[in-house]
Amino acid sequence: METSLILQNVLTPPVLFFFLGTIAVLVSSDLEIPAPLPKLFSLYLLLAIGFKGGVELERSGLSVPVIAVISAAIIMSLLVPIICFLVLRIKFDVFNSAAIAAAYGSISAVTFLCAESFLENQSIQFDGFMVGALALMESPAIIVGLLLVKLAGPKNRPNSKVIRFKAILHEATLNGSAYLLLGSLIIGFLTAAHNPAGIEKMQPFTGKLFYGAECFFLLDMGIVAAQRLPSLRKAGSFLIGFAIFMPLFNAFLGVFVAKALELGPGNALLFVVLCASASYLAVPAAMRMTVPEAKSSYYISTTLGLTFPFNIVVGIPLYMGLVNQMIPGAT
Amino acid sequence: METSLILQNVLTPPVLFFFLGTIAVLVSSDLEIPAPLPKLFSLYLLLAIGFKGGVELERSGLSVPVIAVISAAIIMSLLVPIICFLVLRIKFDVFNSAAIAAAYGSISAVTFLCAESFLENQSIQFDGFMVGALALMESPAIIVGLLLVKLAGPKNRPNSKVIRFKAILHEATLNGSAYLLLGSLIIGFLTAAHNPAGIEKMQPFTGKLFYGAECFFLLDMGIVAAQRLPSLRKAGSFLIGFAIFMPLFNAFLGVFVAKALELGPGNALLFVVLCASASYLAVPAAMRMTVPEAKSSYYISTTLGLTFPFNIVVGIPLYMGLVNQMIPGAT
Amino acid sequence: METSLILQNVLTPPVLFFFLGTIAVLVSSDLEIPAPLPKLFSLYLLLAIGFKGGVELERSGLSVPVIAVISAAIIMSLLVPIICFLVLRIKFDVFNSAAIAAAYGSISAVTFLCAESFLENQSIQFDGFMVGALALMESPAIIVGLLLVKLAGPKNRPNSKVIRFKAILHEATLNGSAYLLLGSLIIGFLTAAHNPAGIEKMQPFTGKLFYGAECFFLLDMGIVAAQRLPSLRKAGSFLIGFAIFMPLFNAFLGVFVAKALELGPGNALLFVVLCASASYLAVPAAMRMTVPEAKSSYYISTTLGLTFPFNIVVGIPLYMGLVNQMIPGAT
Amino acid sequence: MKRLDLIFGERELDPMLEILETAQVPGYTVMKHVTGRGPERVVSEDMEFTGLGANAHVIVFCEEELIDKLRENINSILGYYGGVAYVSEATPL
Amino acid sequence: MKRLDLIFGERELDPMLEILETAQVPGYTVMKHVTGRGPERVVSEDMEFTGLGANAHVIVFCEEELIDKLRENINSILGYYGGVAYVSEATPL
Amino acid sequence: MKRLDLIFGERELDPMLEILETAQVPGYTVMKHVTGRGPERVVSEDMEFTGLGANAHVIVFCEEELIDKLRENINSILGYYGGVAYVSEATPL
Ligand SMILES: Nc1ncnc2c1ncn2[C@@H]1O[C@H](COP(=O)(O)O)[C@@H](O)[C@H]1O
Ligand SMILES: Nc1ncnc2c1ncn2[C@@H]1O[C@H](COP(=O)(O)O)[C@@H](O)[C@H]1O
Ligand SMILES: Nc1ncnc2c1ncn2[C@@H]1O[C@H](COP(=O)(O)O)[C@@H](O)[C@H]1O
Ligand code: NA
Ligand code: NA
Ligand code: NA
Repeated sequence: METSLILQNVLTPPVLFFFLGTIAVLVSSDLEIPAPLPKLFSLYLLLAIGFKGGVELERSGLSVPVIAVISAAIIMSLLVPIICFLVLRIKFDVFNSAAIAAAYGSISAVTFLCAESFLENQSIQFDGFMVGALALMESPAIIVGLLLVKLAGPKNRPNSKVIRFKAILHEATLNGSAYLLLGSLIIGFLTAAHNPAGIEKMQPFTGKLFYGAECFFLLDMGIVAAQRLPSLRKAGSFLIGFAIFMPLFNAFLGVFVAKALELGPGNALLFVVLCASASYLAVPAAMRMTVPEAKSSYYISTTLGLTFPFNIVVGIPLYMGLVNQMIPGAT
Repeated sequence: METSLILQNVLTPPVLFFFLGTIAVLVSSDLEIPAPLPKLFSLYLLLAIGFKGGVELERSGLSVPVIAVISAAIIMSLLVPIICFLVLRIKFDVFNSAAIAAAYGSISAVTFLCAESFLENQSIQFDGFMVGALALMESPAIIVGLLLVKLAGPKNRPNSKVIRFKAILHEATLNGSAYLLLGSLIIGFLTAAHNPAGIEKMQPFTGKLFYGAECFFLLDMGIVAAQRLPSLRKAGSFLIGFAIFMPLFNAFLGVFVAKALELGPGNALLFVVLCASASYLAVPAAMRMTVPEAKSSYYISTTLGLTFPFNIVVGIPLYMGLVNQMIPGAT
Repeated sequence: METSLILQNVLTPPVLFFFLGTIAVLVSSDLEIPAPLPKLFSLYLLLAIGFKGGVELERSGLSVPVIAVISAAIIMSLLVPIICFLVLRIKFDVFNSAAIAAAYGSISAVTFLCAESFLENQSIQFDGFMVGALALMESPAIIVGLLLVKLAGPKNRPNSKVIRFKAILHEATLNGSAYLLLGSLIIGFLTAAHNPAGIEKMQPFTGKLFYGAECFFLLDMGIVAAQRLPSLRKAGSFLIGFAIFMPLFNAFLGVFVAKALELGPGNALLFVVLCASASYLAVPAAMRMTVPEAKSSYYISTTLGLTFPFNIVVGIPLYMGLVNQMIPGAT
Repeated sequence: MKRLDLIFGERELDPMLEILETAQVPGYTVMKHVTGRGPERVVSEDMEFTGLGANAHVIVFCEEELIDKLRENINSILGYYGGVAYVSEATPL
Repeated sequence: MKRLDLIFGERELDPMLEILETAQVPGYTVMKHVTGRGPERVVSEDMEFTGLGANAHVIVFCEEELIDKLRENINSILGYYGGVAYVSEATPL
Repeated sequence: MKRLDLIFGERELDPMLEILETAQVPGYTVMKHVTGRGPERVVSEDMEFTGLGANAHVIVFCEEELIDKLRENINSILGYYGGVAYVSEATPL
């Protein structure tokens, strides 16, 4: 059944455009989407996801189950990096292990919205408040990553004076992408509460346009992911294995938590995807600044070059199959 | 009542996104919208405002009241800079006074469209032909500003040979933003007259998308405005006071004219906002070229750093209150 | 009758925005659309044209008449450059003749979509599968151009080692614009076949937005075309004549073929426009790389500075008149 | 050979290039969207969308005598609108 | 006069400019969106949309003694985060 | 140390960087979206969206002997496609 789900997933415009980008690099077409156009789409998607999530959050209200899911998500973003760190230490030093671990504890908004598109495509219902979890999983993972460096790293790190805890916290909570996502969520919430007509008027921009913009952005992501492949090969087979098996493991963890939380299949999938996805926006920015000892090509090429494609192409349908098996009454 | 109007205004997506941008700078988040993306939105908004205005102008026809309003607007754009100049001369030299004065005689298209959004939000009717006034208020203010320099400035200005009157006129009428606004207005007019089906087909782009694009642009404007604050502080308290009280004074002037013209409350508000707003596109471009003796940080930081935020956050609802009180039968 | 068609064509938003851009340059307004914004619209249009074409192609199926049209189009893209080459050799060397000839054998996607807009405006029916022809006419023209250099050019070209046939084929088939157009076409086809709901969700982006984005892009094209005029004048009157009469001649050729294929008036016009238009994306890229001996200002200024404006302003309605006369039952 | 680096407001680009063309420089290179700070003004990235424009950085490789021909006209523009111009040594590869 | 060329990660731009301001340089010019390769990392164009950021190229024209004042602080940043700094001769036009 | 400035068509960037890599330069910096005029062609901003592409400006700081190793290959590309290459002195900060 998973095979059919995978096929159904692959034959949707977002995934097809992702492939189009990937193949462009592999056959060395000169197709390129010059900077800062990817940034435009990236900002747009964060704004739209946040806004829509905020509207839904206001509609569902901050009820006990909503708070429970969000809290569980935050706990996962604290737990996952610690597990990843222990695995990574087998092969890597403290700096690289912590930086990669933080990326896997955090999330990828685009993976999340691919999962939403997948659910819509399958006509499976899910709740908009899951975006609240998305918005709150970036910062904790970053903080755990930096604490791991502090605790496990060499005591007198050269130049470590440069890193003050305040700067870490600042970077963790106020980096551009986390800030825009959370801010748009709050704006969506306030608009839904006080100016419902405003939602209607935002709809063509944040709603209707979304799917197409997602496709355009995934075209670029396909290019970018494929460009990471050479440095991924250099990074070695341990990291390649990690970039595929760790998401699977995190997805397993996520399914158990989702089951414990009694989430419906749609929300369960989104929860699992949050656990299984890895950050290529907020975390690399924070790690570059606070742990420059780590090789940026490691954490960028694993998250963007392998885990991201894996998740959006086969991961999401695979996790759906998992959810269907583990959560009774899902199908 | 104004307080409730202000609150209603603040809790709309455009103003909230403006705040999101402002706060990003204040908490030093690294959120940024790299060039030339703001230019994309700025061009888009001018094109869409102009096109829609032209369509409305064709529908309402160039009747006597329409011509009266537009003429009154042009007269205001000649009068306001002279008043501003006299006030500014208390503290500033001729060059800076003239440059700032020209900015306040001219208009801000984004403030205008925030006023339109406000009216739509309040379900108050207004006419699209007001955009005609918007399009024709930029050039006169620039010309007055430059005449003030010629008349009040030192007789033998060094290098003044560089400034020929033809160049001034050219800059005043053909600068990119004025040209695009007026050109799109004419295109809208012609399309409405000869190809009504074309309007329908433009609608998703110039109509539906507009509100969301406005929000995105205001996010950037919030960032830009907040970045102007340090140089505003350096500019001193006289200029800070000017940037708030002058719009209020100009708004008062505008209300009287609107009353004399017997405008309805919606059109009256738009007229007032045209008087009270200040330019940060066309005028700075012209002043930079023709009056380089003026400090650009003065006219940019006042218009963009203070008058613009003041107008879109508290000014518009305040002026609405004023209109409601002064114009009988408004509410 | 053609005059009225021309007037009807001129008074549509896309053509009016094209004029607005052209006039901006002629009156030296400083209106500009900075890079990479034109690239954004260019990528968007290719993606949207391709996607919609693919959807239509799937709907109509790869029937015999469809294959016949597409084959005829490919043959025209092989034949036209040879004729152009012979004409150009009167005045130019082999390199320049081949490069310009290749451009005229290939197509301009924007001219094609202006023709589609024209047909929609005239309520004349046409088939989406014509995009298939569009997508397949770029590569053959490039290959013919390069073969002409090989065959007619000096036997021991200096540095000619640099040009390998593989590189030519690569450039001809995998240049960014051809790749994106064809790729999006395939994606549209696959989506229509396997995920019809996906088409619905793409519609606001690839469908609704299209007309407005086309107008914005044509504003830029107007600027770019007008900027080419000085170098066009330098290029001399032979090339100026060529840039207008060659498309007319190719259009004539095209009408005969369309008649032979028994195309309806809509499809016939599109076929003619494919023959009459010249490339300014794929072909210049390929020629710059493989025939650097040719002056790029020649092939860019003729295609972009003259043939393109000629086609979208008077060419399309003229060709429509031609089709109406030549193809029985067309009106 | 000499290398001339000019940095000034984007809006003065056209007259500056005209000066270069009039003096018949063999070529020039232009980088736009440049920001910076001089003795007078801060030019930041958001200047680009306001009417002020960012800076342009122009590089000219040319013979020493051309530099002398250019000096007066360039300094007249820079003196009025702001900006800097520096000359250094350069050898063709 | 000297010309100082600094090339380093865009994300270190603010502290770098602070160093320049503190030393009271007469001005500086910034080019962003620069890519490249150094001994450690490849910086490609798509870094811009990920959190990593591209490089910045900063040019400072100033007196020799200012260069000496700047050396230590600049090298401390470059040593930690990567990047290069080179000095050459330049004469005002 | 030497500073090498290369300015040429963006579309030749990949082969040019390959030449630099083969010669094992310690690093390089790339600025794209550069325009200009040379003896042959005007490269304007709108070239970027047509297939022609704008120019790239590449800077390499390296030892003198590397410059000698690079000369022939670079000049072969520049000779065929156009562009300029200049060398000047530079001292690490
Ligand atoms: N000493 C300097 N070093 C490098 N760039 C400078 C220097 N002074 C001025 N600039 C550049 O020249 C531009 C215009 O300077 P200004 O003279 O303030 O109008 C600034 O924005 C800087 O980009
Ligand atoms: N030898 C060099 N020549 C020119 N640019 C260099 C050189 N080495 C490093 N860079 C630039 O400095 C940036 C940072 O280098 P790094 O972090 O030291 O690897 C690179 O991305 C290049 O843009
Ligand atoms: N003398 C020069 N000084 C500065 N840049 C130049 C010069 N000559 C050529 N260039 C640059 O090199 C590019 C290619 O030149 P070309 O040799 O005409 O193909 C031009 O577009 C300019 O950017
Ligand atoms: Na995760
Ligand atoms: Na005003
Ligand atoms: Na053709």
